[in-house]
Amino acid sequence: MTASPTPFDVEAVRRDFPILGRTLADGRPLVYLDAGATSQRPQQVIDAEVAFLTSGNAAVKRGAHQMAEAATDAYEGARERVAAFIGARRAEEIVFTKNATESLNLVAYALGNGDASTPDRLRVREGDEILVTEMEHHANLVPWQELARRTGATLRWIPLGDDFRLDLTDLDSLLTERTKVLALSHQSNVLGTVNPVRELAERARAVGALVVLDACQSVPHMPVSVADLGVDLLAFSGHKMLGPTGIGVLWGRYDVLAELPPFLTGGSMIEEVFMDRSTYAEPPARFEAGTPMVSQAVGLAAACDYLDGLGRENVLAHEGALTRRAIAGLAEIPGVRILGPALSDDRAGAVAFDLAGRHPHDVGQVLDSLGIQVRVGHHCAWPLHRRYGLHGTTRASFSVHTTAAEVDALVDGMAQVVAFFDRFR
Amino acid sequence: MTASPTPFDVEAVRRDFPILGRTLADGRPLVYLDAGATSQRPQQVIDAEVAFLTSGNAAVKRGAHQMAEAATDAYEGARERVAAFIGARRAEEIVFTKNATESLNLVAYALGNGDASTPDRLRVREGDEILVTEMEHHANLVPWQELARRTGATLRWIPLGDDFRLDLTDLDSLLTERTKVLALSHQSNVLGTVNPVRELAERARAVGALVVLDACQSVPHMPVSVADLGVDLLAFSGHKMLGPTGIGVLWGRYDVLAELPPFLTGGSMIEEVFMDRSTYAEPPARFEAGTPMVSQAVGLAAACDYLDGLGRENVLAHEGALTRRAIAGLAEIPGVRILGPALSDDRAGAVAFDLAGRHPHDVGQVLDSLGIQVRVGHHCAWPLHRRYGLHGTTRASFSVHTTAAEVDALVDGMAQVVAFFDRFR
Amino acid sequence: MTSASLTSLYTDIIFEHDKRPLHAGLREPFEGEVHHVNPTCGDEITLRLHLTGPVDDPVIEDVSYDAQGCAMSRASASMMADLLRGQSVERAAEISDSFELSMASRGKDAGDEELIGDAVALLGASKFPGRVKCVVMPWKAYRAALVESLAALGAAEA
Amino acid sequence: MTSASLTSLYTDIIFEHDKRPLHAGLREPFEGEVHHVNPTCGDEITLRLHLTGPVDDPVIEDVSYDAQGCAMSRASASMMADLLRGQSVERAAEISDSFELSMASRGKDAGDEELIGDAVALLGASKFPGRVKCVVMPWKAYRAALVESLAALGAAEA
Ligand SMILES: Cc1ncc(COP(=O)(O)O)c(C=O)c1O
Ligand SMILES: Cc1ncc(COP(=O)(O)O)c(C=O)c1O
Repeated sequence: MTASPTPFDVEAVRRDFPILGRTLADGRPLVYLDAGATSQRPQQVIDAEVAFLTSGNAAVKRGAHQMAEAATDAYEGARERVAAFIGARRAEEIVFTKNATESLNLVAYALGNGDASTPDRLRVREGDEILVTEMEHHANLVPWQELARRTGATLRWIPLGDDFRLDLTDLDSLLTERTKVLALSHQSNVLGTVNPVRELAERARAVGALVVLDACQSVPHMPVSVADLGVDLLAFSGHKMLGPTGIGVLWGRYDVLAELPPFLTGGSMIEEVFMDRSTYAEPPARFEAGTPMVSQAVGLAAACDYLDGLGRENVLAHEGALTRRAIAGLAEIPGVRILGPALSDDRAGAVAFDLAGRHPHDVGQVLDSLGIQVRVGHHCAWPLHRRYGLHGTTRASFSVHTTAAEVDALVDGMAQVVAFFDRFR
Repeated sequence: MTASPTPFDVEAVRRDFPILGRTLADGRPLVYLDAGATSQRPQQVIDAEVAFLTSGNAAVKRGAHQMAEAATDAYEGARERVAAFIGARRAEEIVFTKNATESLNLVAYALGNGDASTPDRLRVREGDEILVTEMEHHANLVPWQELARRTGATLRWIPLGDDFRLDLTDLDSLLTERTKVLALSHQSNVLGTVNPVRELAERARAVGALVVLDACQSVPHMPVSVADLGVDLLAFSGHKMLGPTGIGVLWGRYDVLAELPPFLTGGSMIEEVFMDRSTYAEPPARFEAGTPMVSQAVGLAAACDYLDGLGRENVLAHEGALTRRAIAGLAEIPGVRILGPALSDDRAGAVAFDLAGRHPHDVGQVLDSLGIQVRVGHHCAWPLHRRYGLHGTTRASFSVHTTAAEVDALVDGMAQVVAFFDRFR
Repeated sequence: MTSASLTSLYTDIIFEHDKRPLHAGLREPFEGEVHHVNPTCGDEITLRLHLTGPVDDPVIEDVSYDAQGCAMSRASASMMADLLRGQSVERAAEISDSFELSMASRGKDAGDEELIGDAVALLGASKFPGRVKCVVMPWKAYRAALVESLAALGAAEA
Repeated sequence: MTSASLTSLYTDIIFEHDKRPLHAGLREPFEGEVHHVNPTCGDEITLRLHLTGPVDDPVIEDVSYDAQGCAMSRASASMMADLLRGQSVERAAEISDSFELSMASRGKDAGDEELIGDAVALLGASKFPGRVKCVVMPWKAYRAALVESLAALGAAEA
């Protein structure tokens, strides 16, 4: 198989990632195929953060001095940059959190925090239903279980079909007037399946349900515009999109955020504080209690620049080609079963697979000895794996710096895995 | 006034902080007296984070490959470092959060999240009381107001006296068998008052109340050992102790953490996940949902090294001398009234003051034009300011790189402020 | 040795208004009353608006207020009250739009003195993003009070 | 071209136990039963312990289990069951202490073959922090089942 032409110069991209130069045990070059868990940082992102720290660092929003103003400009500038990155209408729709998990918890807690002054659609109570899917990452499942437990609401879910897609057969009985929230992922972090978000959001809107989208695996890898999707809230993480750890994003339609009760409370999110009561600021401040992750926001903005510089369509094309190449190659390995739809338009991203008779830990160990860094286990999607009768899988995931040669190394590595374990048959 | 001898070479320390080389408008050198809001980062902290990002970055805990192992070692190593820094018995008592505000919210939410299986002392319910103080930062007040609102518990507070210390006259009627939680700060971020924590913790223990300490302004500035304090939980932020933004710490006695219900839910904090229910991991994992702030933990560990390298007693001595110098100098300026105890053993840290007839914004603006960066406003302690009949104050706060000359520049600056506004009388 | 930007911020006219604010105090009658705070510094303003004339073209009869804040914000309230009293609501909208736009310009827009008069003196603050909020707070309060007042007027008419 | 550390991890004896685990299956009678999972990979073990003899010096009559996991964890369960069956609880404590200490050594400690027998083969995993948990899980399950069993035995005696 020859390398397919890529829409940008991958070798030039690779030079931007200092970590790719390191070697592993036995002098093996690093083949990093775990971008789905966390991505690496290009020098541009590191530099942006360091430049901020060595010139503009100060507390934001709270000070009136020049340094505080510069830092506030940097932080609010990052907000504008992220808003533009996902096509948000206004910067005030962007809330910075520590990761997507916090973004999703924020929504789940806030929906339980309302009182009589909160609009009914933003208040989950006993008798209400919350609808999720069987493919969710734990981050978009457990917070809803807990909201249901705290409020007495009922959690329901859209099942997965044998075709590794959502089984929408019974959607009409799952998504009803009782449904207050539909929470689902844009793209599965295991199957690679891209869900029909627009269609589902429309169905949800028809019954008055709020739509919360886990976009952790879409925003870093394809063009995503919140204006197009029809959802109400959307969460993703900086560290999966070439940005820093410690920063995540919650986007929300402004009219939703404007009426959503607060979650974390403390400094910078208040309007007036008395000993016995407080009133709260407008969004996004209302949802950003305490000192924010300022340098990380600056780094995230640089990551947006980097990805837009490559072109989001180009990133999708590049990584999509790698996914197809991996699926085609792995299908040739005896005993390998790929968990996810075969090649199709609603499929990209991660390639997770099972090797018959071999535990993923053992598979991953041999790949690791070859320098190939893949993830093994349930990838925080335990119910999904249970659905397909597995405890775990081996997962390869790609980024802008991944080459066709690295995908071939994975396929070749799997042949070696098979040979290695065959010795012990 | 001549500079008092310092216990370490401040000029050498200053060379570690690249930002101190910058100038402000009109070419003024930077006089950064806002460390109480956020501190600056020494090169060592920046370098530690960059080194991690360019060599060891990967997802922690979730992968079995070499990179994931290296990253996990770095992250867990940072946990051990922080544990040692505050004298914790075991690393598992350290929970990483995004900031102290999250740490305090974690406790306040978790105490409302229990069910029948939760021990009564870790469950706040209707009829229970929560005791705070009138000097608290909003981060250690509003979360408790909200917990009271959600649960039906009652919030009470220890008032401030005219001497800028807690007025403990009525403590016996405030701290009773009904008190479930006593939440207070170690050192006020406005008054500089150091509270008698050990004594109060003992009184709280006698009635079975949990003691939560906001140590944001003590841990960065003095030796703090959790073993000595007698509290149950303690919160602080990385960015106030020369470390990165985006990382905070919650320390908890292991037996408390072991029975405390979770707060944020999602990946890495679970034991088993089914569609309709989940079980949760042991501490600290139970309280660290989602991808943690790995590089920031590494940076925080470097900040611990830096502070321990200087010597925490030395830091206290150095900054204490600056506080005394500032108080002595400012007392000479006509119209200046310092908010906080006069010089005494239970007083260090920030120096906040009022200039008669002048709003702190106007004071800060003139100081800013001189390159002196101080904070103005209520410093997230609105009730405290109301107690003393003020809307806000001007606050100078110091760090390891602050010099006596900078304190003198502040005092001189205040003389110029007075002269400036006198022109318009 | 005071910096140029500082003296452009604090001028005699600012202090004149700070010391002797025009139209200060809360008066009756009024149709709308609002209370605004600046959460970062704790500054507060209570502002009342009294309109007269036809509901489709009302005139600002009185702007009365009680303001707590820095010199800039107090001067702003004073100048604004003086500017807007006696104006038609329509003309007041032109004035406040023009003023707020200039304030948002980060020092680039010197302001339309024809329209905003003495309030050009406030524009020195537009170079200091941290201070823009101080200056703008009374104007935001005016806008909010106007919404209330018009609603009250409409209700009375109906 | 397989790496040296890999072949030190996966040896014939590991695969022997993985393929034909000793004493597998859940049997009666038992005093304690526990279910442990490894949250990162989803591996599970159910383990039962049957003790006999005097309450102050019991003997491990049977260790029975059902284990889901990688080759290392399954081999570990098999070797452990074979090692501990028939031992006094006291002797078993020596064995498991010694084994777990060696496993925590990051490859530095070759293990006490006198005490832990074939289980020295598991110590290849001690160089791989990510795999230590796999190997140790059955031993942790044994410890938990022991606590349960001793409590049950004490209760029966009383
Ligand atoms: C005493 C005190 N508590 C809590 C906080 C909140 O810390 P953070 O904003 O880092 O969460 C601060 C700092 O702003 C503080 O000084
Ligand atoms: C689909 C999906 N949702 C949520 C998350 C959680 O993201 P984070 O751990 O950054 O909060 C992840 C990544 O782990 C993910 O892949």
